[in-house]
Amino acid sequence: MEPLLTVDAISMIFGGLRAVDSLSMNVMLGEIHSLIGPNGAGKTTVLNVISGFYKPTEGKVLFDNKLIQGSNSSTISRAGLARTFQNVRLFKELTVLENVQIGMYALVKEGIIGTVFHTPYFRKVNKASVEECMALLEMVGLKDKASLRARNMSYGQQKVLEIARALAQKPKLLLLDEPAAGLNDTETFELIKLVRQLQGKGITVLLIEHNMRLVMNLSDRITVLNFGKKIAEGNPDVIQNNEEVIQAYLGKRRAYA
Amino acid sequence: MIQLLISGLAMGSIYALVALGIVVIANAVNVVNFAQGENVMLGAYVAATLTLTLHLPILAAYAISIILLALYGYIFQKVAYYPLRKKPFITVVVATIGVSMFLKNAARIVWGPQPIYFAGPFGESMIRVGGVSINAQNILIIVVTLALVVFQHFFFAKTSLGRQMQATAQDQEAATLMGIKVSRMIAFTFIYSSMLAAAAGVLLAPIFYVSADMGANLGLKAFAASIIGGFGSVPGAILGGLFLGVLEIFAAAYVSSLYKDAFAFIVLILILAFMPRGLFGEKISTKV
Amino acid sequence: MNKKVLRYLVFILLAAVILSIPGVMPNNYYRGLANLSLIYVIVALGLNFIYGYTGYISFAQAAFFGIGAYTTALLGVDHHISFWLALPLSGIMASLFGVLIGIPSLKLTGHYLAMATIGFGIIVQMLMQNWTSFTHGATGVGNIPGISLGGFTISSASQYYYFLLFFVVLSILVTWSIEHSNLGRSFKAVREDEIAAATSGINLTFTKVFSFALSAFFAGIAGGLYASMSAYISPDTFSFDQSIVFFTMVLIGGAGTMLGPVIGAILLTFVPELLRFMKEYYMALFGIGIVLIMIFIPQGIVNVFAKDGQFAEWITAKRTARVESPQKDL
Amino acid sequence: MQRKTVKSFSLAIATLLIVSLSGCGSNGSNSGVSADKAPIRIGQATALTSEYTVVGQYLSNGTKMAVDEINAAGGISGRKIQLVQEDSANTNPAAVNAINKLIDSDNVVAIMGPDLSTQNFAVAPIINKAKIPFTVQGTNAKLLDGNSWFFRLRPDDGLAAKTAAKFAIEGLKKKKIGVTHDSDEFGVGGRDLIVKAVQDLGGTVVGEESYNSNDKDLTAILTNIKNKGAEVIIDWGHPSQSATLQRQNKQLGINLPIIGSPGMGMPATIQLAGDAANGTYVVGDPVPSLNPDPKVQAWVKKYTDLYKAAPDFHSASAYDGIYMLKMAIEKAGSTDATAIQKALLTIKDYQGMGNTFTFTDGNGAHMVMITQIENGQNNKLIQTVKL
Repeated sequence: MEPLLTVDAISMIFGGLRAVDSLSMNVMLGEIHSLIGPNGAGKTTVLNVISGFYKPTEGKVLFDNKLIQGSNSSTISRAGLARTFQNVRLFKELTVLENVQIGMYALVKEGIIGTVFHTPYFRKVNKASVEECMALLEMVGLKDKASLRARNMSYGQQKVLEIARALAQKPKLLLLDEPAAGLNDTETFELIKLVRQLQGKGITVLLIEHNMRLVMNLSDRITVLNFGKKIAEGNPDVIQNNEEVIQAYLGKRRAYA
Repeated sequence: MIQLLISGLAMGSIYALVALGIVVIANAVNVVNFAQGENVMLGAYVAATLTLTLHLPILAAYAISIILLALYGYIFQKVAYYPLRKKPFITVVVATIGVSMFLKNAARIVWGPQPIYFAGPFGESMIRVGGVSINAQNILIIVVTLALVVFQHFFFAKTSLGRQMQATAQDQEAATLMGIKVSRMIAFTFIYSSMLAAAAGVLLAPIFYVSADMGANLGLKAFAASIIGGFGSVPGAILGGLFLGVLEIFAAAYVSSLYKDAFAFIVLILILAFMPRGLFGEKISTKV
Repeated sequence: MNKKVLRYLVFILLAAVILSIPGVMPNNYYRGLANLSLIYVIVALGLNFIYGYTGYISFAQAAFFGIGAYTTALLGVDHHISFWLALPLSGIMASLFGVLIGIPSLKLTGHYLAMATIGFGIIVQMLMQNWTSFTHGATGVGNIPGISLGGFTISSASQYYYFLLFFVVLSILVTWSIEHSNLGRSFKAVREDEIAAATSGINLTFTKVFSFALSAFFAGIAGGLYASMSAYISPDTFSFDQSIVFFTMVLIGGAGTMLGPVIGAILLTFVPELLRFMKEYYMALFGIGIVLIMIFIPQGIVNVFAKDGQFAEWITAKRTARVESPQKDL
Repeated sequence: MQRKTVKSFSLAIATLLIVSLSGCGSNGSNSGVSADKAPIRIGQATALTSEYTVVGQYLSNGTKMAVDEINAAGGISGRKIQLVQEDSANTNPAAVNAINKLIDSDNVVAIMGPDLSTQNFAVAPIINKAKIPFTVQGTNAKLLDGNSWFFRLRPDDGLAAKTAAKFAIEGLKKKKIGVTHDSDEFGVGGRDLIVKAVQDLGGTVVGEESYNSNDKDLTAILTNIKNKGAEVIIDWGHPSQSATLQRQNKQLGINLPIIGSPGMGMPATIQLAGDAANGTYVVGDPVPSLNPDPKVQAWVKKYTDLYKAAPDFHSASAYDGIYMLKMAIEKAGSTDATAIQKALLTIKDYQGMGNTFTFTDGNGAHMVMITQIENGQNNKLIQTVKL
């Protein structure tokens, strides 16, 4: 299994603060890889570096063996790397369907002439893309809400809609930034089922999450981050019993003894 | 040469004064007051009426017109800004444009279309320095502007009102938590900005003639100056204004007087394209 | 009488009213106004792309309008190129300038973009005024050839009305089809949330510049039509104040909708003329009118009635006052 | 803002729209009085708003005064004159709308045109198509080419510019001439004529500087002209810039003699320039208050009493314009446009308040005055030039 994504000794320094300190990790093709760590460990910063918001101060990022660090987010997304956001970023005023259609923007070639004159070619391409989006909505259980405004969806529905939009990009790698945050138990259970389904479809997932039940249940491998440094990596049971990881989360055990 | 420099600096000081008026409001309420040019015109007209029709001594006329403009600033804030404070900035900007249209035409109705001339405190007198004659009024403008800048620095740094206004400008939520009456501070900011405009208007009248259209592109130029200097920064507004004033005069003399106004905006677009922080602005960016 | 037939009937009625307007108008003065309002509708529809859909402010619309007018005028007068070739060139010329102003403005937001477009507008007007050898300078360009198609030359105001109506209907159809396409959605995505748009694969540079160029193209075509219809143009018409009027048309009518700019353009062409009897007071009232409208219906007429108007929510969304940085870190 | 007030306010705007559209139908028809007794409607497009209102008021006062006098004396062959005024402001679309309204909606018989030459150019196609007599205030020489319906009430720039150049070289005996002018079409037209006239008379134009119509600071221009060795400045611009030129000419100690375009002699410009105006020469329309003819002096007194301000050549030419229209309508015996046009062309040596008029073609006024401003009054007559 060769790595789909390789993060090679990247560091991100914000004016003296080393948010990420020469982190190296890789995500294997087809695996569900989790990145965990206490708040402020630099998880989201790593995600932002990978998805092109920040140019890392040092280090390289390879995706599908192509160097992507520093290129802008839309090029990275077209290369097949989709992401969701910690605090949902949907196009609130557009309909649910339109949100997903925008995800598919780069894959649907309507052409200038088609767009202006709605030629038969345009209608065919448009119809096909609508059907695909509806299928995605069905997968995430939002099919009946297609024409409603994203703003009117519940928080859980918005989270899932954002995943649908990311899926519309037919990504090779899906970055999920705390997808379970704010979900109730049934919604979390649905989420686990959905991510399993995605893995079945051959989509590699990099997951940032605090909900340990979700992480331990879903992840093939876990990387633990603390103060921007990698302190552990391996499969779930190794991580569960790793002394350093427990300390990072629960603080010094001996301090209470 | 020196003549050009002096009149350039004088014009620059006017731009600086007006730019300061714009920046002060922009920092406090994140809105650009496109009617600032017309405020200057209003200040000039009030001073002209006081001296010419009511025959008040010049300095009294200056003081009264500045106070009247302060009152006007309060009313302007209540009418044009307050009902719109929650609205996006474009709505407020267009509202100020509406106000400037109203002021321009109302002034023409009240004071008539004829431009008025009223001499500055030094009247026509020129200062002969080594074969170069400099208009006394220009010197007055530069001196008064420097004085105002120094006053503003102490006012904002030392006095409690000044500090409260600065706090409101930086962060309205935090300011309310500190017990500062934010809406009162915003009112003071508008009042202060109108007083600056009055000062500019009064100083400018002898050079510009008082007319309904004197403020028209003065507001735009001053806004451009504040961006060139670095929008949001007080020193930026002042230095940007002076820079623009001198640039214009020399461009007019040595390149072509026709395109004088165009230079101001060409420099503006270059600055916006390559150095949006402006010459003296500090780096401000929003986190993702 | 199901909904579809009802809507069809309303459409027919509306078409009948619009087609009968030249007949209803008592004289050429009002037909002339109707023609002018049709031209302004095209400009407003163009401006709607960059402001209504993409959420970016442009005070340069009068400059694009002028560039289009001068292209047709100069091609016609100096090089005797027929109207039918000159018109598309006017659109293209204007959109080239649209790209020119679009690129530096990519990084700008809010006041800075507004100021850049104002600066651009003033520079263009100054060039028109002073580059006498090329633009005939301040004297303007006279006796611009009219519009003729196979021997038949458009002369009367009514003929112009139907000719312009064709272009307005065309512009509305193009606006409708773009709005219901990926491109249209990508504009709105940029308006809603640039960062999310970028991560969804939308190339922000292309989308913003294209939106600028598109709004400039509409204004350029309208400029070409204006020049041929009025036979004389001069620099002072394409001023910053005119850009403000165009912007207010879209704002009052209702940005982000198709009908808004149309209503705004018609309203702001007729109302000042009808306030004419108030002589010197009407401009002052016009100023107050703008302030009142900004206070009561900032989202514009159409959005008041279209309760779930997409733009309505965006513009009335509560905003915390903070100093926007001149540059969003993308 | 509750939804209700928002809804009602926009309903008001919508009704305004409907009113505006239906409003067109009502005022189109004119009163039902039979044709021969109906008042003769004469239109005037003049600047009631914008910075050109200064000139607009002079024109409007002169016209109203003439109309009231004629109506008091029984009107034109028994029919009263009804003056219809429309605001032409300062832009071309405003002038075009005003003229269209006068022709189509107010159905006037003749139109008194605005002062700005650019606006006259803009409305020329409409006037030619509507075939209606149109008196012109704009002085640009090229204005009459191809506009047979234009009747200019003031000397055209060609005459004034040649006289100014001639006076500079022969009158003031100066060889090196500096020309300053507004960048608008009035200034540019004037400059071209002056440069040509100076070259024909053997002088040399050492410097040409132009300024925009809202420029405030002309120090750069004046220093340039001075450094190029000009001995006299001929200025062709509008009131406030001409005043600034004179003021800064004195302030900067350049003190070159200045010969100005007609606008320089207007009371408004003199008041603006203050004592810097003294000594400036003005080439322009004959100044009413300087005209020795007692009839003119009586008229000046009557105008000053009526409007509490001295008349200038604009009010004189507007006043003469109405009287000549009256003569033409009476001579033609009808209000038919072509008849009026023919009748106007027969006017010969009509002694008006502002000029003596002979309309062989569109150019009626052939008299120009060179005057000098002394202690705030443009009243020192140097020379009257008759062509």
